[in-house]
Amino acid sequence: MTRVSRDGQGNAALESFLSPLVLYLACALGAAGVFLALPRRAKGVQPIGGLIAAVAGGLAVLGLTAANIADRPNIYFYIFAVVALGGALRVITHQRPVYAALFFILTIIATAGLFLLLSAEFMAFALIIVYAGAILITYLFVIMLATQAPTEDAMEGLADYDIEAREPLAATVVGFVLLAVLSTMVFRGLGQVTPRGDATSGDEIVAMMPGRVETVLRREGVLQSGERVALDGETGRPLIDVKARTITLASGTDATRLVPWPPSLTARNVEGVGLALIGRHPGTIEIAGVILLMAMLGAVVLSRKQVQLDEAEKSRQARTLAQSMTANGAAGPGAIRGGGVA
Amino acid sequence: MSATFDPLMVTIAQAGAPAPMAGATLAHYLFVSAVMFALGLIGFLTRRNLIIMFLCTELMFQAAGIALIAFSRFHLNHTGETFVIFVLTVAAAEAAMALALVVLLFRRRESLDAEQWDEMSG
Amino acid sequence: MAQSILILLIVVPLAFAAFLAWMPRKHAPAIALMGTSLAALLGVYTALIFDWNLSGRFQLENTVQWLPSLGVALQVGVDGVSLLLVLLTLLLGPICVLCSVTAIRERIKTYYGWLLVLQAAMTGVFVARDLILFYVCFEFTLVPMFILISLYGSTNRRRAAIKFFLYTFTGSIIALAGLVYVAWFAAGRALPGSSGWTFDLDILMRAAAELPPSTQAWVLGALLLGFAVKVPLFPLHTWLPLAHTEAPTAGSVILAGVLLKLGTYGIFRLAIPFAPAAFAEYAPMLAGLSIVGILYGGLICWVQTDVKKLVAYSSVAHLGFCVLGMTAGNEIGLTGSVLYMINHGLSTGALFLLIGMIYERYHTRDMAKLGGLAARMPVWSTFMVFFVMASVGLPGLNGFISEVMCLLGAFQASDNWGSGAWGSVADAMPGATPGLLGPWYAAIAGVGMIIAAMYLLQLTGKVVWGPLVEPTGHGHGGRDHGGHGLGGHDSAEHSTAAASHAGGHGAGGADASHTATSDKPHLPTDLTPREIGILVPLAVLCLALGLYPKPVLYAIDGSVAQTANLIREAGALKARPAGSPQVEPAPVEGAPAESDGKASAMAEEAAGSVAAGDAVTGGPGR
Amino acid sequence: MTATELSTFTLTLASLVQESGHAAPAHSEPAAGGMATLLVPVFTLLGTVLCGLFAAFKVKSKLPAWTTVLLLAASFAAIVYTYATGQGTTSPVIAHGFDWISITWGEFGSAGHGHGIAANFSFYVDALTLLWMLFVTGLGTLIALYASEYMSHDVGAGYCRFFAAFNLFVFSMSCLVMADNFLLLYLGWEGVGLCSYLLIGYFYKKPSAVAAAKKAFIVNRIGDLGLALGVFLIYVQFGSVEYKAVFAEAGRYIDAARAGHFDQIPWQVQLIPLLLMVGAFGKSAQLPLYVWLPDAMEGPTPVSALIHAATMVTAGVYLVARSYPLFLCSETALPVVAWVGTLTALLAATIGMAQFDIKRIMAYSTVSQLGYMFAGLGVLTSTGAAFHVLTHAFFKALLFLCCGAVMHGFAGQLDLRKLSGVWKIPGWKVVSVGMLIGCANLSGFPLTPGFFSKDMILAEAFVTPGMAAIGWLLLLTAGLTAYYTFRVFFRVFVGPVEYEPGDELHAHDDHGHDGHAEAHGTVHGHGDSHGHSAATGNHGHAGHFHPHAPGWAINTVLAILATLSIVAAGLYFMGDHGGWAANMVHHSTAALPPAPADHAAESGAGHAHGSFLGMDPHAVMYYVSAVVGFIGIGVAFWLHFAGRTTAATSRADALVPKLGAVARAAQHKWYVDEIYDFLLVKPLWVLSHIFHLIDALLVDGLVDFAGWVPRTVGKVIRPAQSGLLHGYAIGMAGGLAVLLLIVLLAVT
Repeated sequence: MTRVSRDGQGNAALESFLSPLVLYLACALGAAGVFLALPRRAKGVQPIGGLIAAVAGGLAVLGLTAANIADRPNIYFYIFAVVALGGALRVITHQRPVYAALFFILTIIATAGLFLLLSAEFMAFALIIVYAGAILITYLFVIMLATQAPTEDAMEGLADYDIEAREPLAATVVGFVLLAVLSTMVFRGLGQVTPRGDATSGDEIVAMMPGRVETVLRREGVLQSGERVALDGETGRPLIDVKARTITLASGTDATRLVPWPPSLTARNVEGVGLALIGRHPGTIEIAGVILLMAMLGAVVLSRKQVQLDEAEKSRQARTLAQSMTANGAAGPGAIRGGGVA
Repeated sequence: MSATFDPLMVTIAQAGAPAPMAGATLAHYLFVSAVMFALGLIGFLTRRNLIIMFLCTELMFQAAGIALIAFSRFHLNHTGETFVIFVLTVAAAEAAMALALVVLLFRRRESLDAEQWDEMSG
Repeated sequence: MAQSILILLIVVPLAFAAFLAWMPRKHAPAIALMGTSLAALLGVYTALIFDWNLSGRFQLENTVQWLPSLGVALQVGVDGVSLLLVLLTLLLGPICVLCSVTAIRERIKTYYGWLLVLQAAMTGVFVARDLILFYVCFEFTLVPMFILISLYGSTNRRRAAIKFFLYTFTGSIIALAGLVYVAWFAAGRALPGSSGWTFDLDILMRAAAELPPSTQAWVLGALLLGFAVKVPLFPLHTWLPLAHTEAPTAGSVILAGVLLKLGTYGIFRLAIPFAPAAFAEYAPMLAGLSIVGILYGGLICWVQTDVKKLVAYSSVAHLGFCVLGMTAGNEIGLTGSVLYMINHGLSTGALFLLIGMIYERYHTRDMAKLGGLAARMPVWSTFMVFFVMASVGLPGLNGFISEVMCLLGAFQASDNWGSGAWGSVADAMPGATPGLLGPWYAAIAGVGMIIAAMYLLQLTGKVVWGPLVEPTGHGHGGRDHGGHGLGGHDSAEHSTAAASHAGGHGAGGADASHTATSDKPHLPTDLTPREIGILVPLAVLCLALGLYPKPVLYAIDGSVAQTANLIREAGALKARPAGSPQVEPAPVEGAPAESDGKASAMAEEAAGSVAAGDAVTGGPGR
Repeated sequence: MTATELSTFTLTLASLVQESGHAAPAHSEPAAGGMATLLVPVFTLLGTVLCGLFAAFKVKSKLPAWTTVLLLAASFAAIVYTYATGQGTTSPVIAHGFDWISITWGEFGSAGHGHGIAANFSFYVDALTLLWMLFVTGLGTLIALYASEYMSHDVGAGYCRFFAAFNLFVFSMSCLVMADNFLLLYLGWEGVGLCSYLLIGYFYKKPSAVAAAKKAFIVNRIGDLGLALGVFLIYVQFGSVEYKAVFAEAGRYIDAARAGHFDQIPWQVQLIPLLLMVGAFGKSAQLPLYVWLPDAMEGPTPVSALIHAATMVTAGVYLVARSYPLFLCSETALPVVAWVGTLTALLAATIGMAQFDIKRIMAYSTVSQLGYMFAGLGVLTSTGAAFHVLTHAFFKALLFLCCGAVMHGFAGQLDLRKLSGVWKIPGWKVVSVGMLIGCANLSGFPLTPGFFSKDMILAEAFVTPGMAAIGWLLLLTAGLTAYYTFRVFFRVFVGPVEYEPGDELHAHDDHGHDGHAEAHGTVHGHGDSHGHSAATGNHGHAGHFHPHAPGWAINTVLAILATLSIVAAGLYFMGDHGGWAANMVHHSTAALPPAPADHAAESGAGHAHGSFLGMDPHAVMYYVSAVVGFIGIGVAFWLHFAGRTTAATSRADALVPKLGAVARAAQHKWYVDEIYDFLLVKPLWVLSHIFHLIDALLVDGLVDFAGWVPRTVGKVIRPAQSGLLHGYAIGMAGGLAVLLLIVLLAVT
């Protein structure tokens, strides 16, 4: 599939995470599995494919864990990952769109779990609310709206285009080559990446919130009545030193004292996201707002538009019409027009 | 992330006081992300139902989201999360627009088959 | 005013074009006429404030910064040569508007608007002192011309327009490569007086002098490819007859009068100064091509049956003389060449006008269907013979001086060209001007003078003289009844008939046929005062230039002497390598892609039938 | 001519030049003067403009004619004034009009010999100029007067057109003759060509007239190219095109020619006259390029008289005479001129003998006589040539005008088989006498001016060594000339009275003003089927058709010309050294050794002197040529007058079949037109069509091919764009994968 890189360092990085052999073997296996699992008319192949794919996924993930047993993630990671990927597999393999959508919800929820594992609580719940709550419901609506009336010859009321995958081999090959290449690159590069922040870097926001600091200190019993977090004379900022982990308290007019950072005083995820969003990336919010507005307008415009049959459809229908007319003894469009007059 | 495996943890969240995350842990998440992306891609390429194709794009969004959040956690900042919000927004907008279009298209051809639409054929 | 007069010359037509777009369509011709006339008046004013004693120097210069970081500026200025060409352009402006009044009856706002834009672009080319401005205007002439041809031409107009556009566009893209290379080279040199990129022609010329000879050859090749298509030089000429034939009258006039001159002007203004040594080296080859064009084009004219095509091919031959004079590289040849640009614009422009007048009356350009019009249209015939003679190069009219100077320039051998047998002219006789070519060039090209007489007299012999032939359905009962005994009375009889005709009596068949073939206003048999009015200025100028060319000669002598010196110095500096590579311009053209109208037409039909079907069924699928 | 002959000729030429004393009279800077000559172009241009205005205002009277006559008379007066006041008669003067093509460049410029070119609208007035201008304007006036009546049927637009062109012609001719530089000469040269074109094509409804006009212009253009190239070479060699500078420069080479050292003269300089000659041959209808002149008779007769007999066609002679110093510098030029002239004279005479159209006979005689003039120039008697030009102008104009009068009166009849006894018809005396005088002149009847001028040439041909063959040929031609000239006279003007009006093609010339049109209509109904049985039919016609005798204007003009054609003989005895013409030539650039007769006397029949059968040519040529002329006239009398009873036949008819193919060929003008058509026109026509095909198929085909290629390529690869979302998506993803793979492999 892909050649193992000759670069020692990159190779080493790759080896340190996962044996290339395992990776590529898993990819090949996964490709075969997914290929088999994709929707097809033949019954019974899909479960086998799913199984193979699962084995391949397990092989890769376990290989990954085995190589880094010290840094293995939480058990929940495995649970959520299996659920998420399994759901994803079903999304793409299930022949019924409704079920695909439901499996997608499963994937979303599992992903939200992963987010929780990554201490992104806000994002996890936002994901569930937005995706599972809103977007997927829309999808379900549309699926309901846009399902053909079942005809007799159709398989279990399924549309033609849902029954069979299109060019499954090419797609899986492309997909898994991409996966292999991407993983290789990710693993190679990961050895050189170092974390930017440290454990305290999230606490910066706390320094901007003297009221919250006072509440925590009061709960801890450090803050005495009459005391407040001291403010800098010049800038007016609260004298909270995140790095030195000290807080200056002022009582009365000028008496100040230094207290250590209480352990329970930590920034919450929501606070962090809020600060990052507003403080660092205000443009993102603006753009997101504009996009949403546009989407709303677009949706309104689109849904208001009267649907016209397009030319091809018109001609198709005209043909059918003409055929039926010729069958009745009239000939050609002139006859149609004549009929129109009549 | 704590180095010890504690199955009795009350909360599944590893939040609290976030400790630095190891590169190898990150690798797990990224791999999951990559696999999900690949699955989404394969789905997009193989399924002919317009709605499922859009679902597959959503899958790819999710994959990107996982990677972003994992990196966010790894670097101990919130930039990645911020961008996931952005991704969410785009996904929502896309869903609104795309689904509206799908409905329109469906009404024209009475079909959700993507292969019905080949006007750009040369 | 004086400082920005040149910019004003560009802006005025544009402003009027915009104004025209706002006004109701019935006023369009009047506004266009006002615009072009105002521009022409400004042109006269320019000529008045221009210091003709220093005609070799660029004057009335003005610079408007445009993109200073890239060195692009709207830089304008004129010397004698440019100003004369600007004046020619401005003169043809009102004439083109006037000649279209009756010919163009549909979409007139579009027509006159683009006509004005075209004039602005052409003026821009001649006044530009900045490469970018030059090129932008040079290319922008294509758009209005394309529209004029493709919307207002005759039957085959789309093909002609697309071919014209693609052909000349391909050429000028290659020219752009050469021009940009020179600019890049100059930017790399960063000569004193320039900082980084600049497109100032003066600076570029000075910088280009340092181009190594081999590079010069490439630059010359690129530039010539672009300009030669426009001229057009022999193998690159095939767009011209087609475009001329299909274009409306005003389009043909502008095409012949000005657009072709853009090519020769480009060679004179850019190709020679940018690559003088290469020009000196390849001049014989270029001259060879132009001579082939002269003879070949002339002979093709001889067997044409389409009047307009004949004149179009004659342009190929005539411009051959122009390029020949330029390749001579000496003062006389260059002077002749520049004069030729102006003269050809006057005489051939007038010929196209005359043919347009005939076309408007008879709706044919076929020489087999027209003949002996002298009996029917004496005034038209007089002008026709006059301009044909100007075109033939009759001494006393404008064509002669330029033609003879081109040939005389070509006749004079250089010292280093392999014609030593003819003697080193410069040493022997101080009066002569050594050039790049030799006597044989002039002798062979001179045969073109004979051929010119052959085909142009063929034209007059068929159309003007001879027994009266008119297309069926025109004139007073088909074939003339003269020639048998009553012949001698014909002219008098017809002139009275024409008068009564114009007076509104209407001669039965003629009237009926006119209304039957078109709803255009009925034109009298002979020329109207309007038509005479647009021909007279051209005729007067032809005569004036033929009899007293001295002011014009002195207006261009400075520039010409500079260019000739440039060539001479460059030619003297370089060592002549043997077996130098050939820069033969290859024919490049993107043939027009016929839009596949069939399918859409079918679809429309189907849709139509569906619409009809809707009426029957109450709308299917709804 | 053998090489030795050539060298002897050359030597003689050299010695003659040496003896002449002032080989290049233009050495000194000519003074300004002769300003009156500038009035000629002014008057004539004014005439053109006025006639144009008359046309524009639809004047329907003879106003254009009177205006023209008046202005031409004024022009003539201006020339006469110039001559009478002696301006230019002894040394040239220059009348500067205005700067025409005059420019110098940059720092190279300096007066005269600058780095530039000067060709001004200035007149170089010397004796040669005046000689020519006198008869050009004089004859112009007379013929305009004649035309006022002749063209009267066309009063109106055509009348104006005719006189406008007429004026323009005189303008051009004056530029040609009086120019002080070769470019202005060229202006006149082409200008007269244009007027010739316009006037030949005057009856533009006749396709033959249009074709003839076109032919004249194009053949002349061929000559003009030679002239132009000659002028170019002059400019290159002498650095100027002005006579004063050119002849001054040429003077340098005269010295070498004087010594007989032609090898010292650059061959380029020797080439100049050969090129100029081509122009001269074209304009003066000499051998390769004579074919246009007979056809030019399609024009109105006054035009034939003025342009195609008297003035324009002598322009070639003038050119050679004017640039005689250049011709003297060339070893080969003058012999070539002499031989071409002689052969043309002979050829045209043979054709003239076999024609039946009297105007064409006159045309061929013109060609023949022009050949004489060139022969005269070639054998070094520019005086003889100039004198012959002068006398020929008078008598040939007279002849043509007489023919024109006949044509005018007989409804365009020109066939000598259909006219007879005109003399006896009332009112035709003047015409007949004029014709007789003209014929006598042309055939060299003793004591007529034509006799003297022809003698000068003949005698000099025998005098000049190496040229005896030319002399004999010219003598033969003289006999032939006498024959065909009097053939016309005997057939048309004497004998039984018989006539038949012309066919409809010549109707333009005659009809209209006095009600002949109706009569004409009936005549024309008979058509051409008369054939040779016309004799009886003729009488029938005579009942309907009355030839109208010429009016006062024509008669006056004929009378004046007839008088001149006799009186001009006096010029031969005027002054010393060979008469007035010699005197005039002597003071011009055409100057040569004194007139041959005197030269013989002076130099005492010098060393290299030729002879005529051992006798002094100058002495015996009078008698010899007279005898030859009488023989010709006698033969004509015997064959065409004696015993002739009908117009159509004569004794000669019996003779023609015996001559067989020769006669037939001569009648068909030796098939020269056909040969030209086959050798030049047809191939060129075919070539043009081939070029046209090449242009459409190959040149344009390549272009279209260049456009076809991308279109086809696009068409071929178009299906690759399936239009399906999946196709694009898979391409995108696969492309991304491949790209990443490449990056991966390339980085490592």
